Amino acid sequence: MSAPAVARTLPSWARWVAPIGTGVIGLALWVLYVDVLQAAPLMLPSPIAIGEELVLRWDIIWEDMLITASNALIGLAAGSLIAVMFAAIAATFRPVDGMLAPIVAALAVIPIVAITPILNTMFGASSQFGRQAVAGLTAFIPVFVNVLRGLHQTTPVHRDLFRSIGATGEQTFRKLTFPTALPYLTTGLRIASSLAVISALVAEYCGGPADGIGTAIASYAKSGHAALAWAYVVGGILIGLAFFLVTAALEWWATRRAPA
Amino acid sequence: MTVTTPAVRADAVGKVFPTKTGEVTALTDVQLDVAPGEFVSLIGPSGCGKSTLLRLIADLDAPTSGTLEIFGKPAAKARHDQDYGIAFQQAGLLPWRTVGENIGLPLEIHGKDKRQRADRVAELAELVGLTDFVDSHPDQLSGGMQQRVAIARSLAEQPRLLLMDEPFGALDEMTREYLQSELTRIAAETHAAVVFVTHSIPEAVFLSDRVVVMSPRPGRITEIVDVGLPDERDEQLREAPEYYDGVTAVREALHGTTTARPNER
Amino acid sequence: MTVTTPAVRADAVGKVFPTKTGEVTALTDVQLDVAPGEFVSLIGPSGCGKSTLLRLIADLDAPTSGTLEIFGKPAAKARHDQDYGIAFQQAGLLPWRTVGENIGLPLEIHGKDKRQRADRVAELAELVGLTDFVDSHPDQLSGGMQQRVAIARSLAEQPRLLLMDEPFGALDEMTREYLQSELTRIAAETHAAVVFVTHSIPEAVFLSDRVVVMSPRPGRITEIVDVGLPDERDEQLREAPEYYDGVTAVREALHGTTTARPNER
Amino acid sequence: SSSESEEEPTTSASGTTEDFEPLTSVSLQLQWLPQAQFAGYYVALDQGYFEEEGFTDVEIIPSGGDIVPQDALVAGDVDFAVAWVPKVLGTLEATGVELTDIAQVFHSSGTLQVAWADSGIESVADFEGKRIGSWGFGNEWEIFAAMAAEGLDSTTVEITTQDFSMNALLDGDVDAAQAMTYNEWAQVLEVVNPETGELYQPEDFTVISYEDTEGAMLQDAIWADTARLESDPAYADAAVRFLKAITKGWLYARDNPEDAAAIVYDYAVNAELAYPVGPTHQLWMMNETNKLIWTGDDFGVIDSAAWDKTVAGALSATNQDGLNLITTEPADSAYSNEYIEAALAALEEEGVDVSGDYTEIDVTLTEGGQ
Amino acid sequence: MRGAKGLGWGILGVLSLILLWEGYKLVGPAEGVVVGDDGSAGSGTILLPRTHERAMPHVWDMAARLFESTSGGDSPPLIVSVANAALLTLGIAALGLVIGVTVGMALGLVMQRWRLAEWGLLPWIIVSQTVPLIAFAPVINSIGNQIDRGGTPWPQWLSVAVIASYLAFFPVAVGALRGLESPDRIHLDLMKSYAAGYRTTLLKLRLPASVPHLLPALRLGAANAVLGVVVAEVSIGMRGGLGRMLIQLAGQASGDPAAPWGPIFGSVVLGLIAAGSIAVLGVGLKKYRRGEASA
Ligand SMILES: Nc1ncnc2c1ncn2[C@@H]1O[C@H](COP(=O)(O)OP(=O)(O)OP(=O)(O)O)[C@@H](O)[C@H]1O
Ligand SMILES: Nc1ncnc2c1ncn2[C@@H]1O[C@H](COP(=O)(O)OP(=O)(O)OP(=O)(O)O)[C@@H](O)[C@H]1O
Ligand SMILES: [Mg+2]
Ligand SMILES: [Mg+2]
Repeated sequence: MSAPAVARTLPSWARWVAPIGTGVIGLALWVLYVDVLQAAPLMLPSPIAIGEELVLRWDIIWEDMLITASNALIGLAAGSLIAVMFAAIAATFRPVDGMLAPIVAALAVIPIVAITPILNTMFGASSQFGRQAVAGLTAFIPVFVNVLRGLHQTTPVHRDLFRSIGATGEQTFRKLTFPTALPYLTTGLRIASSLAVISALVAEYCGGPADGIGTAIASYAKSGHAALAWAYVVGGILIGLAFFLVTAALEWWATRRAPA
Repeated sequence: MTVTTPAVRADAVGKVFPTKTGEVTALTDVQLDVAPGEFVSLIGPSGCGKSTLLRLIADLDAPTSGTLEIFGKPAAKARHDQDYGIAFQQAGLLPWRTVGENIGLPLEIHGKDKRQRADRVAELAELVGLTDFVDSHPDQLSGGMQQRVAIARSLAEQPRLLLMDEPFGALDEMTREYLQSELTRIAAETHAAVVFVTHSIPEAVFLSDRVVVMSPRPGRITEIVDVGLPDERDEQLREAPEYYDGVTAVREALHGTTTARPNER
Repeated sequence: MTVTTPAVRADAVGKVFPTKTGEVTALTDVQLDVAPGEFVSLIGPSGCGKSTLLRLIADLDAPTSGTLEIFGKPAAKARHDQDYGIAFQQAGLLPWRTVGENIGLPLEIHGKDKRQRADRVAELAELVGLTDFVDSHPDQLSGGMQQRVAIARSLAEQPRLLLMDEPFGALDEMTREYLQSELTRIAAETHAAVVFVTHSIPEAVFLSDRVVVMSPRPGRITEIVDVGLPDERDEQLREAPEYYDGVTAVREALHGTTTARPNER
Repeated sequence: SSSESEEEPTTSASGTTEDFEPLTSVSLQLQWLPQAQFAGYYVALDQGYFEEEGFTDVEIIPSGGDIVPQDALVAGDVDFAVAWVPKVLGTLEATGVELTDIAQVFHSSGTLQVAWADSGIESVADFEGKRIGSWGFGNEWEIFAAMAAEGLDSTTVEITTQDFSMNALLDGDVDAAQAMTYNEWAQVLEVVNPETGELYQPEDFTVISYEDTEGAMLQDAIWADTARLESDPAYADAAVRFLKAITKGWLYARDNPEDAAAIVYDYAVNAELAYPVGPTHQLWMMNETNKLIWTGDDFGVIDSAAWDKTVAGALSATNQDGLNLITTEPADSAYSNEYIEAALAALEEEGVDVSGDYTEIDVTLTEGGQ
Repeated sequence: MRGAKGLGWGILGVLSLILLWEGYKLVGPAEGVVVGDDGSAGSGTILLPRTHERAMPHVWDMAARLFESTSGGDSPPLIVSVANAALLTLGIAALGLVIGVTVGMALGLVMQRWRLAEWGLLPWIIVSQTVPLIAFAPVINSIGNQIDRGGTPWPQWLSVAVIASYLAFFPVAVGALRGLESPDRIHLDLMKSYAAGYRTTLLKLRLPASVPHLLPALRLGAANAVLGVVVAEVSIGMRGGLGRMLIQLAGQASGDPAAPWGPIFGSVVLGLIAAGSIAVLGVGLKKYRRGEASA
């Protein structure tokens, strides 16, 4: 029970120092495990070595980051757009909701490694399309689920109000239903953003043009360049974080005025 | 319009809700006329159909029997013509809109141009005493202020009929008394007829020309109390004997008809 | 314990909340004694510190100045000794527990054995008239019934002091009047002292021996009205002149001190 | 052919008692899932050749997606590993570990680049500006080495990472796809040509074999831990016995390709719960694998010229990131014929005929390889 | 009644999807619809997918393929191999989920108990999910082998379960934190007024109140565990599970395009079973979800 009481006495700088402290401790343990004890397998290099590679090879890592990030972004945008459309249809026509339910549930559990080759065959192995499609597909799920929920969140009093002032269906959607669903959309986007990056990256690993973070990670991990491979992993994390932070900011902006 | 056309005329109105466990008769045989400019309160225990009746008048639901006329027209037409304004227990403001934008919502929906809208919003904000807050968001307002925004919104189209479903139910007593005075002032200024749902006997008496007392199972009107207080309603009145008489009259009408067993309260 | 030890003694109690935008003085210099078995209401406009004072008494918060004694002990000790029972505006029932399990929660936490617990729960359910509902879940109950469960729960440990923060605030007026009568009966039966927060003047008058009137900015006691009604409080009383006198006295005490500007309501 | 070496290894072959306890349990890490490419090892297991060499417990560990045989060997997870020479050279330089190629199972490269017959791609020189398929992960070095030998810039080709199927070629997503003679090439020929309704025919494609280019590199080899070979006589002894057993296995596979293919297939399906492409495909693979092993040289003996060619290719090749596979010559310890020669000598002593050639068989592919 | 109706619509949905697939296959061009193709390989953007057999096998071919032998010879029918592999994968996923839930709950409890822990850990927990599984699956496998060599038996499936738990723990940790913090102030005040300690409050209030948050988290965690096991199996090539079967059959996708769909269906069914089993758990915990309807 003392938790909230303690929280109040914590200085505000602890907010920033705590995660940094955790990071420093984590890095120290890592260095201890790899460099001092030398107990780690070769595949797990020291963070120092990773940092060196990151600096040394930043230009090629950056190039691949751009490719993976753009694939993830295109997938995220397209997947979200389609998800919003489907959610709007499902919210309007109940049966469609029921019809989509099993398909969405199944999509949510399809392994990326399984569908990427199929998408590559369907859409061409030499285009980035397969990756974008995979990113889109993974982004679709959380956006669809959240927007659909959001579209059902209008309160009876608001619905009554719009009816009482004789608003048309289109006006009700634009001025009530959509703004109500907006915070849900941004929550969905936030969840989808990290997933899109991860899945674009994993898709690269399953074929397609020989570029992007995922391809590089696998290539270098398999040729003994563990530190370089992990430098690429850091690149992937940076993309994921960038996506997360942008969408989290968006979510914060949208939920600011949301009803409690 | 002739003076004799009532603002609301309910003739043998009934409402039955089909539910999973059978039919619920929410209202039977409701007979009620509200004159233009008249202030009528609906009072009665929970579930007696007050809200249902109000929603029928507002054409938010359709009656299953009987007829309803608003200024001589069918309820649906009255709704489309914006003959009434409505306010609910929850203020029901859109949180992403400012106070001004909330007040102006009906005008916006009906395509009033920006200039006209701004003028009217300023006027309404003034009326409810929120001029300084037009650019605030609802979450920055107290409950009483939010409810005043909702009332301003319901007045936006200058309706001749105001429908209010426990608009002060969620407020504390002191704010409530204050808003009651405001409402009588506004109703007088706008010459609108008001149908006002409440749980509070003092509130009903303080505000109304007539108090409609209802009883549940099935919901029906059991008595209509003519309050007979002067048109001017001020704070003095709350301590006046006529007022206490009105309260006693409504209490008795109500208790005579209250059949709810304690366990179901 | 001697008869002279008050149930609650607040001596120069003050409470300041540190907030992001500076300090908020919620209470200053509160001086209050509540005698055992006495029924005291706290009334005042929103934000005047009623809840804060109650929470200090319950040791849910600590005062920043002054001293508080409950039956002669520090508030924290009284809390650990379970000297008081508490009820809030929301019933605050645990939705996954049945009515019986909710009533028995404090007993369960204090390790009373199952048998004893069952007996006491049955007794309490009887007291609040919910014997038929002990196995129901809260969501199957009306708001008034839920609030009665909460009251039963606050009585579980036979406290000599009952703390209630607007327990009937969310209920409709008729249920409210009914529960007020119930509460006076229960308070009389259990001989508990009651500190009762309310917004409603009639409620405060109907229930209390003394009404403590508070005013905000900073929260302080401005007047204590001795109601002086007979111990027996029944429905008749609500129409009695002494009752109206009490209401008028409290209203005047309140309005004389209300400094809130309309815009902030 | 016969053994040219007269020198006895420092540690003797099995049978002699030395001052160490002979290893009876060893493990071998493969570089992919069980299939006829690895027939010799499974045959040795099936025919009891390992037992004959004193091993009571031999584990053959298939690899999946990310398990790198040389890494498993370095980590000590296994005693021996099958891996391609250039990939191991890359790892050796990048990590600074030491491994030794103790037997070169494949004497020639089985890598092809397959293009449509009408594509105009006839040689590596035609790659420039084209989209070239490769599995990546180390399989691309022959392409880059061959291009480097032609003076071509590796950044002028666009590489598409092929997945496990040959659809990228069939759908025209790449101009030329990588294929192993023994596996993917057959997969292409197991597909029905929608125009004819029959399987695709070799004439439908142009095939560039890296064996014919300067990019050819040594492939499947048996690798051992260098330091352990030097310090642990039991391990060195086991290496020789292990090589004896697998030599016998591969000899069996050479002489009985049908049986050997069936043995691997059975083992894969029943013991490994792996589902390789069907029996006819395995037979094709057995046939092609035998061709890569039995080129007329002694089994397993590393040809220094081929080794040097591989090293030269590895030194010259740069990938699309502009990085080199290796920048310096590998250590001398990176290969040694000592063990395989000892094994062959011991086998001859025991009367096993390690000479002889492989006679190709005719394999008719079926749809889907089943 | 409503369940049956929902099922009906669901079946209709799946049928429409099949119809869409076959319908498009019927009318769509074999090479798809490509724009911006300059004649060279792999150029242009495909707007509509290819419809030939290798890209979009007939649904009935996929179904029929399930009953043919997995890889010719005397190998069992595909459906049997898939079922066997799915069982193994499911078992490992269950273990992965257990590990994930244990770790996730522990983190949730710690973060709820100490605000400083929440500040220190939560950002890293979020960052952890941006690290791709394929990057560290081999590391885990390798550490597992190290432990195994060190004398403590560490079978490969344990590594797979640990890798899967990495995906499973995340929603649980976040859901537990949110759930444990979900009780209303009024309930916390009530417990304080009873002078209840941390343990009592946890058992009587926080844990029961967290159920509505935990169930969706568990459902996500279960689905993630299955996905994680499949990826881990692919990555470290563990024998017997769906993951390796997926890559193995993908290897014959050119000549036998319907084959890879077997394990794909298998893993989808598995994911649904995993998520569905949480729904069953939810029924068992129904009384803790009474608040949900109103929310
Ligand atoms: N949509 C509905 N479906 C089914 N029954 C309904 C519906 N709306 C109202 N009812 C029922 O009709 C009856 C009257 O309800 P109504 O809301 O009008 O009562 P009320 O007088 O406004 O009560 P309260 O004072 O609690 O607001 C109740 O028994 C209620 O359960
Ligand atoms: N935890 C807190 N932190 C900061 N300020 C607080 C806190 N609790 C209360 N206050 C402030 O203290 C003052 C008194 O609050 P309190 O809740 O006691 O008023 P109240 O009389 O109970 O009002 P109401 O009738 O609305 O319940 C208010 O100005 C409030 O904003
Ligand atoms: Mg109502
Ligand atoms: Mg309060």
